[in-house]
Amino acid sequence: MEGISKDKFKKVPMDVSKGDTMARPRMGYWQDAWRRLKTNKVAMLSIIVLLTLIIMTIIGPHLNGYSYKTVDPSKVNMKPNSEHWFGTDELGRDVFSRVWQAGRISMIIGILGAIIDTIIGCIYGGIAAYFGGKVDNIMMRIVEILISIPYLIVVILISIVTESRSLGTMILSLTLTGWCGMARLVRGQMLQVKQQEYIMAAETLGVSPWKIITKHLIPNVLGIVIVAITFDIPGYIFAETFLSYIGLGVQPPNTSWGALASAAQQNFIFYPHQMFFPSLMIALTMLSFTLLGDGLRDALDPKLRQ
Amino acid sequence: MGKYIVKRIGYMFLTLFIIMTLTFFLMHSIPGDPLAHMAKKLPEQIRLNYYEKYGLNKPVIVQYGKFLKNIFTKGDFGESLRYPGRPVTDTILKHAKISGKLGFQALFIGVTIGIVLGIVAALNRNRWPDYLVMFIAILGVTVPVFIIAALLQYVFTVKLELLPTFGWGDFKHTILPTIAMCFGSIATYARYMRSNVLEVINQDYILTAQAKGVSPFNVVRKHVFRNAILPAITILGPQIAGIFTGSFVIEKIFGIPGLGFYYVSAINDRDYTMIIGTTIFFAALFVFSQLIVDLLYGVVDPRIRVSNDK
Amino acid sequence: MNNENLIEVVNLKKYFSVGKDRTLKAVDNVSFNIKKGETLGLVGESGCGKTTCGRTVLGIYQATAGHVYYNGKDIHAMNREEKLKFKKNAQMIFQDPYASLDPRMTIGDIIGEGIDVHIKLSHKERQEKIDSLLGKVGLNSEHSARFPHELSGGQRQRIGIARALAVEPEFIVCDEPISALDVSIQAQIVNLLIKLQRELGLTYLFISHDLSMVKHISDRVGVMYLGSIVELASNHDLYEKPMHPYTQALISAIPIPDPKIEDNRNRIKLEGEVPSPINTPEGCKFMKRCIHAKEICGKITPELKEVEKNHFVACHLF
Amino acid sequence: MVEKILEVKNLQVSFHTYAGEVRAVRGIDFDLDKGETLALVGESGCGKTVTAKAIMRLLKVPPAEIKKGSEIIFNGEDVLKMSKKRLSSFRGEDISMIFQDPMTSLNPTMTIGNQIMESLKIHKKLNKKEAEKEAIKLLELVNIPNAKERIKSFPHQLSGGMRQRVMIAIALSCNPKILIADEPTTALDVTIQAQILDLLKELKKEFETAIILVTHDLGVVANFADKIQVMYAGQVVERGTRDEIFYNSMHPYTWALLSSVPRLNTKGKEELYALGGTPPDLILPLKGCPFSSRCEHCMEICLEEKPEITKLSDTHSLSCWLQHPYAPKTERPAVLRGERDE
Repeated sequence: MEGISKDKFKKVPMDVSKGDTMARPRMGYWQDAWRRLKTNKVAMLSIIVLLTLIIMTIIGPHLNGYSYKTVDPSKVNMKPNSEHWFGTDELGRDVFSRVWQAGRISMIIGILGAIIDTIIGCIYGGIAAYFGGKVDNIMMRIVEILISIPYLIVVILISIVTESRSLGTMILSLTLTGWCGMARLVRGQMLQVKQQEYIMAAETLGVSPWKIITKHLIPNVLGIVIVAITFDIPGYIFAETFLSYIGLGVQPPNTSWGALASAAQQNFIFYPHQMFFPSLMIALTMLSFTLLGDGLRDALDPKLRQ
Repeated sequence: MGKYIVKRIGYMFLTLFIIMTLTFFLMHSIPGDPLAHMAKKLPEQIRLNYYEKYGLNKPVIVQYGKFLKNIFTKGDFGESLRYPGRPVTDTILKHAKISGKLGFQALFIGVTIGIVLGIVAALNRNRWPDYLVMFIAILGVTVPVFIIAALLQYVFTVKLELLPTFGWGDFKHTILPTIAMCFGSIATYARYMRSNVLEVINQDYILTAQAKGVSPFNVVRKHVFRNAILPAITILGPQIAGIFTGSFVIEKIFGIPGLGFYYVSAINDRDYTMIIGTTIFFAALFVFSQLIVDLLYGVVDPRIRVSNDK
Repeated sequence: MNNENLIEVVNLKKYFSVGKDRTLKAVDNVSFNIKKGETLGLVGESGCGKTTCGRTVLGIYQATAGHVYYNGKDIHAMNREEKLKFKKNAQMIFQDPYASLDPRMTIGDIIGEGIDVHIKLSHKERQEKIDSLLGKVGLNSEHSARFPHELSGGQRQRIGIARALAVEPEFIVCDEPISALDVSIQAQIVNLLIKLQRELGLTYLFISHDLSMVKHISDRVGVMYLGSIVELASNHDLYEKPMHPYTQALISAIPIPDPKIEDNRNRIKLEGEVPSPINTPEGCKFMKRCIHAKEICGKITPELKEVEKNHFVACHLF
Repeated sequence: MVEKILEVKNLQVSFHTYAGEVRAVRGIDFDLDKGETLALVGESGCGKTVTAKAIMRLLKVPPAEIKKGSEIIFNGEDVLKMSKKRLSSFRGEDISMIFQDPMTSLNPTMTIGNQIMESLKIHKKLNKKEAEKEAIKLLELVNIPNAKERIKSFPHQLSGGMRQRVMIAIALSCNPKILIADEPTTALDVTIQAQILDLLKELKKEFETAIILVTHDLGVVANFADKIQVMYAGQVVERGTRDEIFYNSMHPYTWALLSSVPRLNTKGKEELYALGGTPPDLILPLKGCPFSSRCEHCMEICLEEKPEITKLSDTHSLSCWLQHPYAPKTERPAVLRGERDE
């Protein structure tokens, strides 16, 4: 203690503003979420797998020179080989090309379905939340009733009624009540955001309702909606698979992963590869979307933000 | 509480009525001859007789009235269009028993195992049991049920030759379908319970319990478990729905003469009366179980119980 | 300070319906006025309706009955244009520094939002104005590109103040602006509010449950209990000679950071807890906990009356 | 003769987070005598609650880590080395704790009676009937009306003040030697706060329980604590008896805490004494005195070296370079001096 020089006991002028300077680099909400997501290895791997799958569904059917619908009776039920990478089916069609062609349909159904249900759900839920009171009450009662009808039964009924097995009617039947969940979610989230003090602050400032919706409500609901979309896409792919299995899916020559897998299921014991590849793709897609959704939820969760 | 129940039951009937009406009109809006799919080719005269018998030549609205009257007075959904003389109601009741047995077995096992796995995972967070459970859970929600069923058949009947592939009879026949069906419930419940337990474990009252000197085992048993499991009742509804739809596929794969099996056949055969009847039956069962689940939750959770009293 | 009333609140009521036949009388027949440049404090325990009162005064909630006059104009009967002007003149600072800033907006945009509505500025002028506001509340221009989650509670509360100041208001409702903050940060914010009032001639309605802070910042103080003002007096009178039994109990319950005073203090103990504000019966709302309760207290609701000069009490004892 | 029942020696606690190691408690020592009340005072993040939880061994390990070299000795027994079984009897029987938020610290799906009876059954080995009788007695002790009916209530049916009374009943059910109260009145209204403090004082006399009161509010401490320990950034900056801290404190942070609270006897609208800046980020290594960045008496040495402990009396000590003989003479702020004369 004696060794300390007396000079050290000079007063240092206090710089209060120093405490208020920012040490960390600046980072926006989405930037921050993206940084978080990037550190999540599982989610990043899921993104890579999904991108690969999507690219393959675009270029895959043309890669090995065999069309997905060319029937070749001389090459029935072949095992995977250098010619037919994934083998052939009971009509001698190339499974590799078929898998990617089918993936195209499955992906389109998944993504389009999710987009449609998001649009309807957001508008419906948004209107209910914005107007509140009686309007909200009636709109939500309707949703409650729709939601209490078993989803797949609705899909089955619509599929039977429309008779056509085109992509359009498939998506129609899948989204007919599929948007209800999204509407509920959006409404709940909107109501929660609406009660936040920053909305009240904006109202006190005289900000117009339209601006409050576009600048506060929508950006704050967006994160949750994005997460919901990533869970919805595999939901639709799953539902389509199911429909294909009970014979209400897309009709030949068109095909989907569900249709491929259910067709192969009859002869699974003898030709497991025919079922293996479409099943693998279904599982990979579902898995990636689910894990990506989990990752996104964690990345966007404001509770974890520091 | 009483008022609440009455209100809920009112909504249940409203929903059912809407479903009946919708199903009826949807089925009757399909163009073409409803008898076209009959098992045997019909001579013209007999066809007309059938039209007369089923009332198919009357205006739709009259048919609707008769349809409602028969349901409400006799619980009668009419006769199968494909197999004349076979009443739809009888078919449903006969085959629903089989589906019900299988479904409840699967639901019970699935929920139990799912809950146990979820708790095990949460208590071993970020250690191998957690990763294992989450792996199973992810597989359960990402692999379609018919693929699981096919795999099970392949392993247990083709390779190991332990169990029958097909048919319905003794307990042995129920093993594989039950496993295949409960996979989804296991997965959903494991995930759900895991996050619930993790949430409850971080609550202040767990600290209180620990501060009281409650042993770690009893903290889990008496404090964590009850609080984490109560909300799990709410997701029983969708699980029950999942069991129905699962039965459509499972019963077909394993050749089980349950309601799902007949429903899918009816769809493929365009047996409209059968479709209408079964759809309404499924919907009713679903709506009813949803109601039971909601009421049950109200009974077991003291917080909700009281807010309903007021 | 001149004697002109900026805010006049007359028999204001705000009821919420909470289910069949159940009304929550959050604000029940409240009257007061605030002079230009003055700070009126509003204290009370949780659930006494002070926050609802503040919000109804600003027109955020529609009043169930009664009037709020701003510069002589009833704010609930204003046309669109007047209403917008009122929103420029009357602002609010919120309790929760976390919930009151939009997490998706930069600090600059949060502060600039009001400027965009009321004051048309070029992009450059706007940024300059934001920077100068940040300076005024003790932050710097570096903060304007930041997001709320990057700031501490005290800093966020400063942003909330800057946002309110951006539209150059005359009147600010401060709704528990310090209760979520640490002691040393509370002092910073209170000092800032006092400084701004001096510089800009602001009028405050300061709502808080912290009696010592309210005393520190206010000129006059109103005490609320279950939706009604039970006592309203100058800062000094209220704390030196509280008249209403509730006020007396409340003041004697404040812990004082001085052992000698604390040791020799005679506390007026208040038994029981604040009853539910739903479907309150006729009569004095404090009766059940009051040691002086008489028969009349259960029958007639006492009116707020001037017992001494500028000292108003709602109690049958006076 | 004073009996020492708790000794904390060089307690260091860290949390391992994704951003790095947060050193929440950085080596603190203190003793607690039988029947005495010790207050840990400081702002959020100063490590007071972590210290309290560490004594109860309630910190979750990981992310928390109690560093090697830390010792917590209860009646000659090291708490950090207790077996699981001993720990169960230690908690509840020897020491117990009440928490800040009475709304969340009771199990929502269990009746309050059962929650009180739980610890009676564990520690006193009472059967159900005896436990119930005892629980009713305890509820009466903490002034809950209709105790017989109330034991069947669920927590959400009670108000905040009532719940905190129930928490106190649970904590005192087995007559522990030490009660840790972590901000027991912060979530409550003033009038209820006064009721709870009075209750705690009464019970303390009756049971001769030593209390560790964790709080940020010096007003609460003034007529409650025997000794006070002021914490900042995981360290104890000043400690002393109640009067020493209130009337003779020498650390600038204690001054700031004392003078930033407005007094009822001030004229009003004067500027309050306010600290600038915010507490340091505990993830960073702290060089010198942790308070230096906000201290208006900061000297060069404060930025470089950690101040040593200066003893002013048997009970009063502090860590501040202003106590060094070379340091310029610094007076206590006028606001604080004024009060002493009164």
